[in-house]
Amino acid sequence: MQVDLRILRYDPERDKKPHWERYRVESGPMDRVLDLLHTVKWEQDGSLTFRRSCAHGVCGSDAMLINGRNRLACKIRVDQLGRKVSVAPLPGLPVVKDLVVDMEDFFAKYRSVEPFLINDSPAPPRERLQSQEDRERYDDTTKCILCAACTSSCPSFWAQKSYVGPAAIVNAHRFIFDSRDEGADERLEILADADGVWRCRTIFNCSDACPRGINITKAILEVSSAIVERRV
Amino acid sequence: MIRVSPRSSGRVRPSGSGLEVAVWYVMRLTGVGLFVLALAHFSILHFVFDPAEQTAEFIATQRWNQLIWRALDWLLLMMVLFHGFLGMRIVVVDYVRGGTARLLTLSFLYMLAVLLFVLGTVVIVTLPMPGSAR
Amino acid sequence: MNGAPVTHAYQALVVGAGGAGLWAALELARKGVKTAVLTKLYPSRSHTGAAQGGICAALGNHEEDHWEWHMFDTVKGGDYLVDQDAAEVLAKEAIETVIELEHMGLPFNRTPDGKIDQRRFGGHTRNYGEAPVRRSCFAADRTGHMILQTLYQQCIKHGVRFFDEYHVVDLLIEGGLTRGAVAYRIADGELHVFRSAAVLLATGGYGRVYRITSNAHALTGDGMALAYRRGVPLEDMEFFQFHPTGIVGLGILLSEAARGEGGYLRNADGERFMERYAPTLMELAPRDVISRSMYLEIRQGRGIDGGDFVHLDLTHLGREVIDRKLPDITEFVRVYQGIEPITEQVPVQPTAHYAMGGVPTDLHARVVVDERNTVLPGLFAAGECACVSVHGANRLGTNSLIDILVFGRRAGLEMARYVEGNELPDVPLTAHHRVEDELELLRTRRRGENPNVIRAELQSAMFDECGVFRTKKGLQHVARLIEHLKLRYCQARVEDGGKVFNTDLLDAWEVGYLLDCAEATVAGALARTESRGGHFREDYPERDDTNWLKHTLTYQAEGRPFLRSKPVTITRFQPKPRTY
Amino acid sequence: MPSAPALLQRFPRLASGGDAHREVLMNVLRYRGREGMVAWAFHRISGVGIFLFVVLHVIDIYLVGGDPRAYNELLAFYASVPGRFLEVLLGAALLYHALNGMRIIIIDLWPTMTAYHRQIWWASWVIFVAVGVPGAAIILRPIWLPILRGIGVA
Ligand SMILES: Cc1cc2nc3c(=O)[nH]c(=O)nc-3n(C[C@H](O)[C@H](O)[C@H](O)COP(=O)(O)OP(=O)(O)OC[C@H]3O[C@@H](n4cnc5c(N)ncnc54)[C@H](O)[C@@H]3O)c2cc1C
Ligand code: HEM
Ligand code: SF4
Ligand code: F3S
Ligand code: FES
Repeated sequence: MQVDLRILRYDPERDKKPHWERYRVESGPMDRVLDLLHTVKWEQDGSLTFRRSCAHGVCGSDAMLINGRNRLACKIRVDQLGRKVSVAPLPGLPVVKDLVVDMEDFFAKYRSVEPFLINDSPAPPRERLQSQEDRERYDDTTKCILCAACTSSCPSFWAQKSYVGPAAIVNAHRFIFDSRDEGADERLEILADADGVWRCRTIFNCSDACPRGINITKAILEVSSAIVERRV
Repeated sequence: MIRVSPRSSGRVRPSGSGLEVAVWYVMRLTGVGLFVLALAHFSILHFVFDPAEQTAEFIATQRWNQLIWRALDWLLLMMVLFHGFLGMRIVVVDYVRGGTARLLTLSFLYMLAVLLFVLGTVVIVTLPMPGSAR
Repeated sequence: MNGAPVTHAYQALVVGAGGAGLWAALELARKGVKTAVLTKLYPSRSHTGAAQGGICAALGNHEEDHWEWHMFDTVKGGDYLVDQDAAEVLAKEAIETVIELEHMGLPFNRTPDGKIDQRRFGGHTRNYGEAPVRRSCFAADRTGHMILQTLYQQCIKHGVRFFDEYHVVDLLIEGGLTRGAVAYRIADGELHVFRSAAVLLATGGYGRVYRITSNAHALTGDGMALAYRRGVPLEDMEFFQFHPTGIVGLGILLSEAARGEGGYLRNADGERFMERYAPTLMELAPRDVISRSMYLEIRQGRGIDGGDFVHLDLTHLGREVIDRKLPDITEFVRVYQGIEPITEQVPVQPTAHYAMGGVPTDLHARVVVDERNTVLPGLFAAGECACVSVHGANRLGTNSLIDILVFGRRAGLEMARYVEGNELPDVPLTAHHRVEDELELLRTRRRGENPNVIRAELQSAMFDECGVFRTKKGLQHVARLIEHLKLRYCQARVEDGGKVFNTDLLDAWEVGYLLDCAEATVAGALARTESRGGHFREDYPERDDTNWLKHTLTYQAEGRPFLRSKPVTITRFQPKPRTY
Repeated sequence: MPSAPALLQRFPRLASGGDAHREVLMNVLRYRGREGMVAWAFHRISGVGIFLFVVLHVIDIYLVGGDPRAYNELLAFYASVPGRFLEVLLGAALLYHALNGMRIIIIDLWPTMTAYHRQIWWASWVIFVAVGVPGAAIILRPIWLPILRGIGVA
């Protein structure tokens, strides 16, 4: 199948502004958008720039705006999109080159919520026990691959770049609701900030975009409920 | 603003405040209140009565003929003021950039809120009840 | 062109932020050593995150288990080419390592009484081969993801200094001493020289030399090639594991966990053909055995629809097991094949998966450069890019994750000890010139061949001639081709002449690594005239312990490979025929 | 209407990140958000709309006491045909905002409902139509009633 592929390109060393380029690409029946990008890069224009590594949706490198929605290029098949495919960098993040965006601030926000187990009591000689129900409690939010599809799809984030964003909240949630963790208070305090959970307007773009199918909005609301319960 | 820890340092100290929790809560409480009051208000004024009937005299003599109506409308006013202005604050903070511009807009907004509070309260309190001596 | 580079000084340098690199960095940070981690991807994108099935340790949470049994399975699984002192360390330290992972917060699945859950995995047995045992600790089918996340989180907690998206392009080894590394900052194309007393290579595997592979695009054998170019030998490179269940055409892995949970392999006749090849363990036989059996079925015309694949059958497991224990891989099947595994059988094909070989090290992850295990001071290696050798001729499932962690930790501890007693070495101001010139040429040469073509040719030839089955003729053909491709590579050019985020340049640069790794692999495979584990020579189908119970070491001299060998350490288990 | 990406292509300047406001606007227009995003956009627009009316409305009620004649003049406009259409619009905004506001509150209090937010959204539209259409009919009665009478139906 011939695909009409349009890519929003920008090379800071040459272009003043981002601009769309068109490519005609032959696509196989099970091809993914990543395959189209590779075809262009390897056969038509080597300067096309994008991140990718695992090629099967587990490393989070290639989140981008595809036909108007954030998705992983390696996880969306061309036949799910039709003959016209448009690809642009993740919205709301500074573009470095072509489809590559600057992730520094995104990871800084991740680090700001203390995304690590806090448990200062002495560890037992064997594993800490955890019931299957307690383990299930935070299962959903352990799946995050830090691809930024969620944060960069959030209209609140577009408007307020200081918003900590859904990805960071997801990763805070993963620890707040882990029965082994003792740092929930600290994290809830951080997320009670004006740029914390309150910026969420339950828009659900994040949940719709998450390639891991995490119910992000639910996680955010569970965190805000926890803050409210603590405060009121 | 959430303080972002330096590139790879460990824990950051929390800098949260209770204000946003309160705002969030008030938005929801007044939201529920408004669901009843505002919808009722709109229904009364459009379905029970027709706008054409509601002259100044009508309001003075019929709609506000009992204390309870005035009290309810004042409650509605308070809810709307809190809800509406906190809501607008959200919108302004989202879209008005720059410290000064935002400060000015918000100040204007809060002054408007006070003005509306005064106007609304004055009219509800001072409009003579029917039958009361002028 | 050669300007002054940006220089940094760190006591220790970790190249690679997968499981091996991260645990080493964590250990160094705990010891207060000033450490930098260089990684060409963000740490959370490392391929450790793709590991699905599990990590083994003889915890015995479900049934009796002992580290000796684990050690035996490892040795036998590796077709007795395993260094048994290393296997002993692995099996013993596996237990404390997994417990520590749990203490760090890793969200393992749990047994009803709250302990770490364990499942069966290929080649892991009770009482020296009697029957499968539940030894693989897991977190659904995303164990590697959880390991990577947990270690990255701990590194953040301990303030480890990361240099994300810095591509290491050269090692500084001079006068028999390691002095640091040169890295290319991807964001702006600037070269950075890192001076350091101790350098750890933890750059993962090189599966991308094969056309069909479960490995990430980033797995191009960087660490191995860099060491190889600097005179360090590569050990046992001819042993490359093909995983039986890759998605047809794409190579995306469907974890052995699918069979650990009870999945079957069926041929065109619907027969569970493993009955004929491994009557005891059936689908849970080691991977080399299953991959070969699949190809034998295919050759005998029992591939599905006459094609080169067979079926993985999960339909009898039921929705509950599939959705709860194998959620990710069933999603892969749905997304990438458009098949519903609860009701339909899944077409699978062997996929290039894991490098048993790599940079030779001793038990403390120190790189050794000859058959007498002479240490190269300051250079360390751990993870898939290293060869300790715990996997011998064939790695058992779940043994890699435990390998990268056990030896990643040992590397960190040993590096901390090493930098204590050693000054920061000097680095000449011109240290980066060689690699800078090469990169410049590749970037600015006026005309030349597209390196992507070279890579594609290499990958196809390797898959066809140096894959599951090998012959002298085929190997000679690839060896000649590689020589030829190397010449062409010297004349290649990239299209993107820019400095900012030039992935065109780096992809091309990685083709150079692949060529070196392929060269060593083929050299070893040609020399080894026997069949053992992952290396199967059709012209020498038997294992030959008299001549070949030894490791190969491949060196590069004047651009060509040459071989030496090194004895295998045997302690507890004498070589025996390997049946399952 | 041309799709947002097509617009971007025609006016490349829109796509550039130079101006923060334009960028926010373009993201909102360009992103093909689903029910949740549409719900939010309507909620915000209706909220601001109602807010503007409330400002006007408090002032006009003040006039009941302050300047009844001015109030009555304004009322004449409210009761006029264009005025009634605006009231329908106001009612629609209020009804939508109220229903969607309740949707948000329900989800807030009971995060499990996030899994069904689309269903709640469509349900709220059912209520919107069921309540809104008769409501609009009542408000617009002075417009259609004379017509019906004119053709002799009523
Ligand atoms: C699909 C799949 C499933 C697997 N499942 C299992 C399993 O269930 N159980 C098991 O035990 N094993 C499994 N394995 C094997 C195991 O996951 C890997 O062998 C192991 O994760 C390798 O870890 P590592 O730390 O050595 O390297 P990796 O995790 O691959 O990390 C390599 C690191 O090096 C960096 N790097 C590379 N080159 C450079 C350079 N030039 N400059 C700077 N940085 C560089 C990369 O950025 C990356 O951070 C699986 C492997 C695959 C492919
Ligand atoms: C009728 C019942 C009403 C309900 C149930 C309701 C509910 C809500 C809720 C829950 C929110 C918060 C949305 C969020 O946090 O994402 C909100 C926001 C808002 N409301 Fe209301 N509201 C009602 C009436 C009103 C009225 C009468 C006004 C006008 C004065 C108003 C103006 C606003 C504004 C401006 C916002 C902010 C919009 C935004 O954040 O995008 N609402 N409403
Ligand atoms: S929550 Fe989902 S969308 Fe967001 S970063 Fe994690 S995986 Fe990506
Ligand atoms: S899109 Fe944004 S507003 Fe909330 S629900 Fe998701 S974070
Ligand atoms: S390349 Fe790893 S997620 Fe797409």
